[in-house]
Amino acid sequence: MLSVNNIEVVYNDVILVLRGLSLEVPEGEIVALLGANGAGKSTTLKAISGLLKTEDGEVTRGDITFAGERINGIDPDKIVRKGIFQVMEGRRIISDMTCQENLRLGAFTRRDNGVKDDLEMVYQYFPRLKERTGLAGYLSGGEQQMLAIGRAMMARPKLILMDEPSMGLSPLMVKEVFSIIQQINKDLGVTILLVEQNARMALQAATRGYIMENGKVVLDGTAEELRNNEDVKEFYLGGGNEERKSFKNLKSFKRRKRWI
Amino acid sequence: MFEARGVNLRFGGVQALTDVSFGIRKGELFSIIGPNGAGKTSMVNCISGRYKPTDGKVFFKGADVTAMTPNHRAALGIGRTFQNLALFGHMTVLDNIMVGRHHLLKNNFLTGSLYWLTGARKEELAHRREVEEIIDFLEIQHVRKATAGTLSYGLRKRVELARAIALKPDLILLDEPMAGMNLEEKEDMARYIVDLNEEFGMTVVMIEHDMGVVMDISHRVMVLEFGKKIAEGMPEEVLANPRVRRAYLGEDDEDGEAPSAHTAQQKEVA
Amino acid sequence: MTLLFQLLVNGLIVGALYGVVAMSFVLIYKASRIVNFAQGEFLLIGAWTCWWLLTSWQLPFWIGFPITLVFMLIFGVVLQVVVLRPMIGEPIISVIMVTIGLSIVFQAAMKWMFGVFAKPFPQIFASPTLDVFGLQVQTVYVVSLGISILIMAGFGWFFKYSRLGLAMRATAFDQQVAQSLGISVRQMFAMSWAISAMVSAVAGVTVGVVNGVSSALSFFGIKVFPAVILGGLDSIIGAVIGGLIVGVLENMAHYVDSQWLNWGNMYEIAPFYVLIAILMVKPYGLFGTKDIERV
Amino acid sequence: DIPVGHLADQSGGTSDVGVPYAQGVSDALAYINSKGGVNGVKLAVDSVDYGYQAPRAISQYKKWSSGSDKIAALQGWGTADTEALTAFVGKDEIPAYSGSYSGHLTDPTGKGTHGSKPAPYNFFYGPSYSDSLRGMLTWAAEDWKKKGGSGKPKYVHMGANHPYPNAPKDAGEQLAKELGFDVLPAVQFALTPGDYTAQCLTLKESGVNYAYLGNTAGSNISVLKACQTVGAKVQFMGNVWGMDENAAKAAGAAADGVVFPLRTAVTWAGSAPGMAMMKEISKISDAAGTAYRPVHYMAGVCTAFYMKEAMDWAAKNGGVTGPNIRKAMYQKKDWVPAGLEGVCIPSTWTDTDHRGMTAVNIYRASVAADTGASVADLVKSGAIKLEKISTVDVPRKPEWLGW
Amino acid sequence: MANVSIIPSGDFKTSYGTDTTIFPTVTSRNFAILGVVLLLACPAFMDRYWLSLLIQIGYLGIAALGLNILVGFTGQISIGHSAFFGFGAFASAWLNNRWGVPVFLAIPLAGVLTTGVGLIFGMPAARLKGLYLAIATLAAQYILQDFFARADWFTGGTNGTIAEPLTIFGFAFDTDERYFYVVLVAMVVMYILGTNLMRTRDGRALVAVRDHYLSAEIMGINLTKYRTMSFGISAFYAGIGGALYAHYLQFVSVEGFTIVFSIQFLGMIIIGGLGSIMGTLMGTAFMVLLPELMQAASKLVSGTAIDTALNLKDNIAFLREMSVGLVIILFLVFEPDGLAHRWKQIKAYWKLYPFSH
Ligand SMILES: Nc1ncnc2c1ncn2[C@@H]1O[C@H](COP(=O)(O)OP(=O)(O)OP(=O)(O)O)[C@@H](O)[C@H]1O
Ligand SMILES: Nc1ncnc2c1ncn2[C@@H]1O[C@H](COP(=O)(O)OP(=O)(O)OP(=O)(O)O)[C@@H](O)[C@H]1O
Ligand SMILES: CC(C)C[C@H](N)C(=O)O
Ligand SMILES: [Mg+2]
Ligand SMILES: [Mg+2]
Repeated sequence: MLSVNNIEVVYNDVILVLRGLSLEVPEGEIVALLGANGAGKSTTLKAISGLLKTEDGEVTRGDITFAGERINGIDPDKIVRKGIFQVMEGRRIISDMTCQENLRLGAFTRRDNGVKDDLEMVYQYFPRLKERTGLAGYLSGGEQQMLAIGRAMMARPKLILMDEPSMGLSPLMVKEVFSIIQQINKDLGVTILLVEQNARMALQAATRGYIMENGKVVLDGTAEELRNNEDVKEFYLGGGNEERKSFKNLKSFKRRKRWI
Repeated sequence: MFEARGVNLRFGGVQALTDVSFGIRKGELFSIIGPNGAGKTSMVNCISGRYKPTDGKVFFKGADVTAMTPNHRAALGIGRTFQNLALFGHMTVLDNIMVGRHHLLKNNFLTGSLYWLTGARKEELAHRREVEEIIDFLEIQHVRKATAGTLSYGLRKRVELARAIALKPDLILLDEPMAGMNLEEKEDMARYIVDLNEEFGMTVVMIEHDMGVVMDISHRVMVLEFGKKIAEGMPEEVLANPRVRRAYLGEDDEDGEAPSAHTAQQKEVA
Repeated sequence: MTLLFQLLVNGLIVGALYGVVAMSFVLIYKASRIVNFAQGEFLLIGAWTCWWLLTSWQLPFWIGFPITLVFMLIFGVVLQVVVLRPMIGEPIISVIMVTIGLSIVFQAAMKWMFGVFAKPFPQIFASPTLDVFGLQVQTVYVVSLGISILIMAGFGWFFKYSRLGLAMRATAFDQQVAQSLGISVRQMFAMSWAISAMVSAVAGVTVGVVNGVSSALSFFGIKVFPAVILGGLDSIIGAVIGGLIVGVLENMAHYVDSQWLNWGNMYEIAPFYVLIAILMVKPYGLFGTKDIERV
Repeated sequence: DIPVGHLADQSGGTSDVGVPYAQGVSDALAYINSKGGVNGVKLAVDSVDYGYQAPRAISQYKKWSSGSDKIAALQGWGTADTEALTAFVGKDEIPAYSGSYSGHLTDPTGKGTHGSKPAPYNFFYGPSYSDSLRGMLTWAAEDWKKKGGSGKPKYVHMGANHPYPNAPKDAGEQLAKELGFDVLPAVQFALTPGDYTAQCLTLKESGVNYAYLGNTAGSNISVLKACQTVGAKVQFMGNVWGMDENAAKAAGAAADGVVFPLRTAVTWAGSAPGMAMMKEISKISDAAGTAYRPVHYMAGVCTAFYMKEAMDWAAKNGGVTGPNIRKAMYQKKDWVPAGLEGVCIPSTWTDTDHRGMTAVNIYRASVAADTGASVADLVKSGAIKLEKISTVDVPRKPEWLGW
Repeated sequence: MANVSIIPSGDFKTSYGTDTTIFPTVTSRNFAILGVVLLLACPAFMDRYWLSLLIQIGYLGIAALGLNILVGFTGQISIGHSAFFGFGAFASAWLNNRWGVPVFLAIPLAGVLTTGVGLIFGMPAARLKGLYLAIATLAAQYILQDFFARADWFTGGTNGTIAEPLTIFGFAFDTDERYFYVVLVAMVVMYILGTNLMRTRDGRALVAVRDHYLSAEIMGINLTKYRTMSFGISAFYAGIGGALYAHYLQFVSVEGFTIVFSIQFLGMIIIGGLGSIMGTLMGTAFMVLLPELMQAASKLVSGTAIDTALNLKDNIAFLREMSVGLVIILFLVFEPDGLAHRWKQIKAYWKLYPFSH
């Protein structure tokens, strides 16, 4: 459904961030994209959704196709209309509007009459949002995250790009969010490209995974394969063969895996 | 070191905190956990002075600081990081951290302008040296001169921590320092926090959702739910509390498993 | 006493006009956070266009005026597409500076095309003045008052309830987010500029009919700043109320001045003193939304 | 060549009167060149639109006043720039002819009793703002008597709190008191058009009989219209720059009856021996010869020609230099540039008194209701008429020098 | 590794001292010194016209730097800068005329007086933000303008006031050739002071307030103090600039200090680059030279075939005005971050040349 072929991304005409990145997102699947801070995960998503443009970034090489159509260089709003919706990193809700207005905006591109029902559906997933009638800016961090995901559901896209949806959520909510992600995927048939730091959860929910480092994909495979990969175990899932190390005792030494 | 007595906080119709009292001992690593919207950040805001409790009092180092502005509290020795990044986006990383030194520096707009004549240069350089130490400590040398706004999320969090450390606070408040980090990075971060606490002797208050980290490194934990304190104590004690497990970790009571952070995370997704 | 009363009525009538111009400011601001320094020139362009249609083409007002409005709509879109579109995503202050540049260009262009002399409108209404509570008032003021109340009510609804209105507000809040929601920032901007240009033209024609058209008419653009701020930058209703307040204030200040103080230009300055006083109490104007201060 | 600098406001805030005046100056200078220039030497005129922005005028002046082709004389315009340049032209010895008629520019020695500073190289053609107002007040006092008004007539000064409208304020109010007016506190209104109903309502309320309008045409129109609307019956007296054919057209019936001083002996519609040459000059920029020229155009022509004649004399008496031109200005008494007889009004400058003219020709605008047609047609059809109603010889009192 | 900074590649710093100099590299410092030396020689070969433009760039540049500290560095928009500029002009003239303060002292004192006024009108900054604050400064503009026209004792009312030329030990700086040096010295000093300010504690605090005032406050920065102080500093610069202007023209009239002038100041710093000290100077030069350039261009056109073909005649003035506006617009469309930004990119390009990525 979505394929990214060997793209290069440059910010401000000088900073090269992605160096020949490729990945595939097959229809109907959940694909996880993992990687260290600054590896370029968010940049990849922005390259797909076209939002790169708004940050002085540019895809300088390679191409991105969605449903057989080349979409690099297209304006972000048109890409949304083609069915790709990004849940941006850091929630990015519209803080001077109410929850409901935020959700209604999620459905901006839709013309059908299902908006009202979907609103109810979102409230069912996140009952909290219905209770908060004030401005969204005053919501707690986690509540804002729920709103951001709810907004994506309202758009009913073909493909959702999620940038760290579990960030800042309580364990309970993380579970809920992941189950919702899987539900969306299953019930609504939405394909999902998921950027996550919570590798454990991500690889459980996903069917495939990519691990990137320094702007390149360094490892990929089915979720199963990745879960069983020793390096992934050690550096992303915590605790390879032995018992998980306590955070407390990591003190004096420092490990760092570089994949290249 | 710090004490909250009957803190209430209300925003219009929302009761963010209800009668919360607790104390933090010197040298402690104190964690606050709780579901989203429980009022954790609000509590930290009451400590740092961003919010004034509608009711109740907060004490720091024995003095009532309830009415004190945030900038004065900073000078008294309270530093913090933010849940939603709050760096000075257009400044370099170095300058961001130097801002942390604000209350330790003496030069002002007059002496600063006359740089060479008034000792401002000497002072700036002396502090620069200390800042560089913090930079080394957090291993962010390579982005020292980069503009903070262009860094990736994880690095920004680290710069924020550096900035808070630069204040030389006695009490440092960390609002979800590990959100958005992968395991490896969490490990680094945990190491920094433990070092801060043990080697620099800072008292740490941390909000964190990763139970693994919370359990492993904190000395005491407080749990908030709907603005009320529902538990406080040693990590194991708190985790054993069924109410906490239900409300926060989402476990069923009948689930007879031994209380452990990882089980919570490892549980199959429904 | 009658003087005071008449001044009050006059203040309300002129204030309504300020309100209309203020409203067209707010429209652009609400969609793009841009303060349009070329707003005064919009008035001017609208006034000249209508004047030209009425004098050179001898069209009756009831045809010439709607054509003017349509023209202004198109003008707003074209302006946005040609000049402001490339600026999307750039720092707001740079865009504000562009509007200053635009005002320089339009000012000169209008003088070039229509000359530097004030030109009168042909007589439009059968009776040029009406009696409002004992005060003789230009008919056109009363008519524009009616039009502006309609426009105002329309926008109030638009921004609160309509899908496009929401989208416009979202765009103003954060262009990147808006785009990620599938909102075409370009369309939103084009729309807001178009409507704003059109609303300005109503005010422009009104002032033109009263005083004759000349380049100096664009001064209205800056004169309504206090009204916009008083009401709260992003509030349509606020803009209108702010306009009314400034109108009344000017007249009251003039009254106080002429009766007791004799300082001369309280008329112009008093609104600014009051503005500061009100802002100190209500930092976001009377109806403006507060910034969210949450960390 | 004789370099001459010409500062004009064609695009700035006073362009409504600046354009015709500058056109007059330009045409006149071009005409002079077409007739062989000054004593056979052509004028090299550099016309610059400075948009009524003093700093631009100053840097332009610096350009002109330095180097080998330093200008011999300057044709200037506004109050701010003229005042800012006063010290410079004095030092550089460059005669500056301006469109600003402030009283204190008339004091070449700085000995005036009202604190004026010396302005030895400043000249203008026409009565000063103060003298114009004195003339109109004198007329008003008689008018009041003639009309059989009872009691003390009420006078008020109106205008923006700016150097230009304020220039004659004190002088006017002082004389008004002496003439037996009841002088009310000044009423202010901005230099831009706007709604001045409030001002008119108070005029009406306080029963003002005579009001001086100190602003330029644009804002005066607003006042006239507003006062007409609210029915304030006031005899308005305009400033030289405050009323003209264009303003009368724009204000329509509201301008009916306004009096104002005219700097030339006739208007474009009038006839005088000098009008022939005036029309020739006009053809420079209007080959068809159909344009109607407003009063400011003619004032511009006269100003340029006084300079030209002074240059003629200078050329024969030591060369066309600043000091010589200045000296030339003092050579004749009650003179009119050759060829413009009956148009320009005889003027006299001396090295102690730059009040070139103290005779004030007062005109009244009469305007019919509908002013839709072009100015030329309106004047032709008589819908707009400027009628002379009086000439007042303002005494050349020494204590009024520079005030 | 510890001291390698990533900005000036190829120029390694060996101490924190050399890493905090005004000029990032030795070459750039040498260029700046060379520039000043060249400027010192200007009066020898430039005519008064060019000198007067340079003088204007000088005093306007000083005032504009103040505005940039307020707008660019602290993030508080002001549309009343020309009023402070005017206040400085009047204050200096008044100090000299009324109290006999020698001009070379009156100029800095005028700066101090203006600072006071700036602090008063900066008080709303304690509560107002963004455009609300901007409009409060608009109020300052009108209130001060009104004050100028009214305060006879201070400004000479609407007649204006004379300002004596600057004299030091009987040597009068009353020609452009001489005054040029006064302005040059003042400008260099004020720019160095400004640069120093911005790289020390209070300067950083100002920028912190701009970028994120909530966290700035938590970092121990007193928001009210710095917001207001920024107005004070900006007014100081405006006052010095205004005073220099007064003694250059030797006459101050209330007419000049209008909102249009304030907007021009804004134009200078936006075009130069907000938050850039050298950009301020570039922007000032741009705004001063642009109309002159257009004037020259329109001179060239007038009388040529184009002129007659299009029948421009007197309309050339309008075309010129339009092109001034157009150049500003085009400039911003292509370089919305200002001249300083472009300059940086050019430098970055050459540093990395030929490997631009
Ligand atoms: N607007 C920008 N301008 C310049 N550089 C940028 C910009 N945005 C991102 N970068 C750089 O691109 C690199 C990749 O950033 P990106 O945000 O894609 O990382 P990430 O993988 O999402 O990291 P994280 O897990 O921390 O969110 C980083 O080094 C960052 O500094
Ligand atoms: N300034 C404010 N105005 C109004 N309501 C607020 C404000 N700040 C917080 N709240 C409300 O108070 C409640 C507690 O918020 P808080 O941010 O403290 O939660 P939290 O425990 O930090 O949650 P999370 O883990 O999601 O960050 C939330 O419901 C939020 O909507
Ligand atoms: C208004 C103008 C025609 C001239 C006037 N003297 C002035 O101030 O500038
Ligand atoms: Mg990211
Ligand atoms: Mg929180």
